[in-house]
Amino acid sequence: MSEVNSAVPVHEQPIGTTGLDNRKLGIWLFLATEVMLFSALIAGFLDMRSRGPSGANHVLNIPLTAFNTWVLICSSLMVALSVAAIEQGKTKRLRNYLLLTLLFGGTFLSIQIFEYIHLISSGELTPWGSLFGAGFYTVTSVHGLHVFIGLIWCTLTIIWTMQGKFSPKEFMRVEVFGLYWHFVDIVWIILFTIIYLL
Amino acid sequence: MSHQASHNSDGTQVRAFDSSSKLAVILIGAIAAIAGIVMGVANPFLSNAASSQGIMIDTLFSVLLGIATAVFVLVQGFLLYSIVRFSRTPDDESDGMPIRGNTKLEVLWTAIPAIIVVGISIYSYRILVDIDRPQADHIKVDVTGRQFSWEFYYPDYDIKTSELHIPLGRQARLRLTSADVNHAFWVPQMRMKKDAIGGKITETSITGTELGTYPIVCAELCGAGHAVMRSQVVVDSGPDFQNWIQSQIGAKQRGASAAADPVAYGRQLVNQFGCNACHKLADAGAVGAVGPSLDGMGSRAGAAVPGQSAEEYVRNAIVKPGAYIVPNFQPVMPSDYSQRMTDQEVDAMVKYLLGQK
Amino acid sequence: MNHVDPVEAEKAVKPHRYPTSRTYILVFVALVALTILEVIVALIEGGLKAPLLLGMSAIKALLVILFFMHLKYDSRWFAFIFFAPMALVIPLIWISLIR
Amino acid sequence: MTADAVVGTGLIRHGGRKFSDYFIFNTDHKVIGIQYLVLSFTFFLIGGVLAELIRTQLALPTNQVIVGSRYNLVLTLHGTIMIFLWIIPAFAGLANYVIPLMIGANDMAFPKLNALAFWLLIPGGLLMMASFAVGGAESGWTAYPPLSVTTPLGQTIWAIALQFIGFSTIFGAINFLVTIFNMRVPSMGLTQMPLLAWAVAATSIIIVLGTPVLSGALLMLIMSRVLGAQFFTPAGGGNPLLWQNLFWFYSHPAVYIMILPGFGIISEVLPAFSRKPIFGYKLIAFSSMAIAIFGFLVWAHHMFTSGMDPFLRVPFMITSMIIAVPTGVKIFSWLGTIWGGKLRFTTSMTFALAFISMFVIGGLSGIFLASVPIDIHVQDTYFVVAHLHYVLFGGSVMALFAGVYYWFPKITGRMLDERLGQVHFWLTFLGFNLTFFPQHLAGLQGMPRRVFTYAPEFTALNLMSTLGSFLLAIAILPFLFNALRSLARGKVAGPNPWRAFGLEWTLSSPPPVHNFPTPPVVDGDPYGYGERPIPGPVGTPAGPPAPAPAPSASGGN
Repeated sequence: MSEVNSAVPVHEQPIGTTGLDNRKLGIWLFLATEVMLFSALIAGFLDMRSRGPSGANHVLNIPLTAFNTWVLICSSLMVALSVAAIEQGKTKRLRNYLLLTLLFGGTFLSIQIFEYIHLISSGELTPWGSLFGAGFYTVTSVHGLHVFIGLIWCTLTIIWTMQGKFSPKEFMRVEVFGLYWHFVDIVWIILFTIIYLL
Repeated sequence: MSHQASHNSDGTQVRAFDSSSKLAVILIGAIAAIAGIVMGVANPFLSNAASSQGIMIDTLFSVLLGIATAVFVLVQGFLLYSIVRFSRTPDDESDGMPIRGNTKLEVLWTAIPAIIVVGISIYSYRILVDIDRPQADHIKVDVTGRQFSWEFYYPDYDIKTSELHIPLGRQARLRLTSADVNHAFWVPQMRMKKDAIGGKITETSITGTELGTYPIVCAELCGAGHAVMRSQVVVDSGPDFQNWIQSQIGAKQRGASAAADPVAYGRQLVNQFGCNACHKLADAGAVGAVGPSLDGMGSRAGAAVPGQSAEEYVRNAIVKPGAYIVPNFQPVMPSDYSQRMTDQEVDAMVKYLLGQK
Repeated sequence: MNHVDPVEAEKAVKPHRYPTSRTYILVFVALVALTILEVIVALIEGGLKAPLLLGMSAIKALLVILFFMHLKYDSRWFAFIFFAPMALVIPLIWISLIR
Repeated sequence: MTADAVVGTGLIRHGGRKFSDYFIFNTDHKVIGIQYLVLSFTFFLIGGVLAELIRTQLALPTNQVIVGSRYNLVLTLHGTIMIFLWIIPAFAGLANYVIPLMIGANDMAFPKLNALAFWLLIPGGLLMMASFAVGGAESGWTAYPPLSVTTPLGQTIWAIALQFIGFSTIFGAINFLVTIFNMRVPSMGLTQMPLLAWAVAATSIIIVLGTPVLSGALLMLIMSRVLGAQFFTPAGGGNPLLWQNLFWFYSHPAVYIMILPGFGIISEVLPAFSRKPIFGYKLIAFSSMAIAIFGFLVWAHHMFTSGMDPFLRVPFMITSMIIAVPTGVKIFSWLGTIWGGKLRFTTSMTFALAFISMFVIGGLSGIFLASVPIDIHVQDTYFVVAHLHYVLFGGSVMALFAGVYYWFPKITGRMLDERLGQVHFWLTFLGFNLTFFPQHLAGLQGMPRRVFTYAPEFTALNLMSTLGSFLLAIAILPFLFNALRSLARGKVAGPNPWRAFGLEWTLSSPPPVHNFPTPPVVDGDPYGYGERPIPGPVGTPAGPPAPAPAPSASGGN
């Protein structure tokens, strides 16, 4: 009975014909779609930026965002360390690193929301007010949404950790989450440069 | 590509090409070549072009049509021949020839099409350069598309019209833009088309080669009235064109000195603002069928909408066309006449229309 | 791409060649240092500013990809999947910048 | 149900055992395939009704059936539904059903993601219908701004619906790629894969790289409509061409998303009914990949008259011309496949042959459109409408029907009636040509597309077209009747009614819930006609071909 109802086919193996893990192959393909999504958004942003007045990004708070970039890099480090931890079978450490990821990610998102509220309520930069604003809010909000989804994913990974689902032999879900999270970090590294610094 | 031995299951040697299929190949090829040449020369799909650019495009079209017809006949010919020749006899359960490929053939039918399309590209490029080439003595026209009418402005003469006039044999350089959404300026008989896009100027040119009147069509979906966004281009002889220019300048001056002859002025406004494109009005020679007829407006305007005087009704119909829609018609009339027309012009138009009994 | 490199497959099955925590921390330090450098470069004006900034952020992105995401240690397939789209990104961004 | 409670999966099931299993979140690729097919076919009927509305209005230039913005709404929804809710998901459904079977897998790589991809179509489809009810999606399926920024509320709902559908196809494509490259039985090398698998892989690559760009563009459109962002509005300094670039960066490759699986199906059907191996396997497989990659370098040929940089038109013209070569290669290879065969004119085969015949016309008119000077004349005219319908109806839909007639016995275990099938085919073929061929002429002679009225001289051509479309509407009835009747009373098919190669034919019809009890062994590509014996049903050794259950009455000739 349980065999019939199980969602896993009888001889399914995560390691497939090419010797790679399905889930890892899947997440990398997903990241390829994300590359294209952000490229389209960045193309739109650059177009808008080149049409608006130069120096439109001077209203942005660079020290605060540089701090925020540091926060996100820290969260990435935590995820990398969490993978190293589970490789050695240290489940508790894995959990702690993931909790720290949650903390750093949450801080990043809070600062971003704070930045939004400040910019919109002061009227310095709005999505409808200028071309730069349109591009800025579209790109950064999609990134923010990705961070938010990452936080949910991280929470799930913590729950799975506490349920004892991971071991040095089987921690693909941690790796897959990590790949997603690092990618979100990379996007921010690029965005910080082309939106805030250039 | 692995070459399997071409043996049938019973061991007899089979060949992909016997003498009758060789004959068929030659026959299909010959028919394809003849059909291609005939179609290319006759080009039955396009009537004569009315512009020098159109003539060049038609030549290119004929060449492509010839090539396309030949390829078409070739493929359909082989398809039909195979269907007839290789259909299974009712009880035959055996398999066909186990041929997996033929490297020579495959190289050939990759290379030949590639050469053909590259050739077409080069030829197309040369035509493209020719049709885009500006002429020294061209006349300039600024074209503005708006929902749902065309406006033509001649910067050299400072006149604005709703109908395009160009002199025979002289290139007209059109600079297009849009006051609202995207439009596309197209004169089918002249084969030329260009989008009119807000915030930027696009350019195209037409050189009339035959006297006559040709429709201008909007080819980019621009809203409810897209289908009826039309005007026309008139190719005049040189003297006729000059006369027309003078009459337009004269009409403009008369308009500036206001209603010396209110009827003539009204008539002029009807044509200047493009009312004639959609409405019928015998007095002004307008035959549009998209909007309600304006004939006899003066005698029925008073009863059209309860509570509105005849004058209020006509004025509203011009400046707020969406407020009341005549039954069986669509709300497609441009709503920006209150901005495009001066108060004076609206007054004159109302007066003129009320005079149509 | 017709057959699977056995070494490649071996790597994928036993992903225990990942870097140690020490490497991660070194990468982290480099990332932070580059960020600080970027902010400093952003303050100065000059023709070199844009290429410098873009170069530094590209290096940062590469560091994360190669070490945090293990692309340096993992199957080449993943690198191919991730970097191949970049070839398409170039015309896309370039086209939208032309007037 | 009790077992479900035990594993704690609630509504999640695997495998279809009873009717209601097809209405829940089921993770079996075969169930999901059928769900896709039925849903997309429903939308085909809806899109068809809209098409008939359009043709009724256009029968005469003075008709007042649907005019103005209502006409624009109908044509927008017709295009969007047919592309995003019929052709793409219908191919996804067919591939979902047969691809795992063809490569010897027991399911897709990610069964739950597979189900999720399908179920995302439900909100997508419902929102699409809601946008129709609300009204406002009146700017064509291309939704060019600024018009699409100023249209009423329905346009926003339309854009959100497309986002859902976009996620659905992206998840589906990732799943297909992982499945095809990683779930093959170990004995099946890449060049022993069925060509449909190559085609679906190429399609999925396009989706993975293209669809996110559409998502990004749609997001900008939604931002513009909801928050007043000025991306595309010239009045605010924005750039209407940005949308066109991003849109066509996805939507031209999307044309190949809609045709490549069709190519794959034809490559399966022709060998089986010609009793010959496919001609030039490697070239066909390679050309699919070439199309997938080259497809991304041609998008601006939709913008030759748009005011893009005039010189840039030239490289785009050349790439657009060159992409015709891999397509032509396929056509020639198919002709090589049937040459010297023992052709059997089953309905599936007739649809496949008609596909070649009709697709050639669409391909050739594509060459005209790729040539910039001719495109200047015919861009945005009925010539384009004719071209795209020859490619998408004469191409994709014909291929889809070839595939449905081919795999229906596998999916349901019962044969479709061949006589009704032939009626369906001939009505479709005649109706299709009567509808769309005259449109070439109308376009060349000056009729723009997306108009509810036209100059009186086009009346004869349009009337012909409308009559043809009524014929097409009638043509679908014998198919519907046939499918429903055969489900209940069709002749029992047996595992391999066509005596075809391919792993799917070694299984019972319909296949067991978990497909292959033991991993099958592959000894060559599935086109070994005339070379090796047809493999017997699973568990039996390959032997002499089983006597064919003759494909019913009028099947042969």
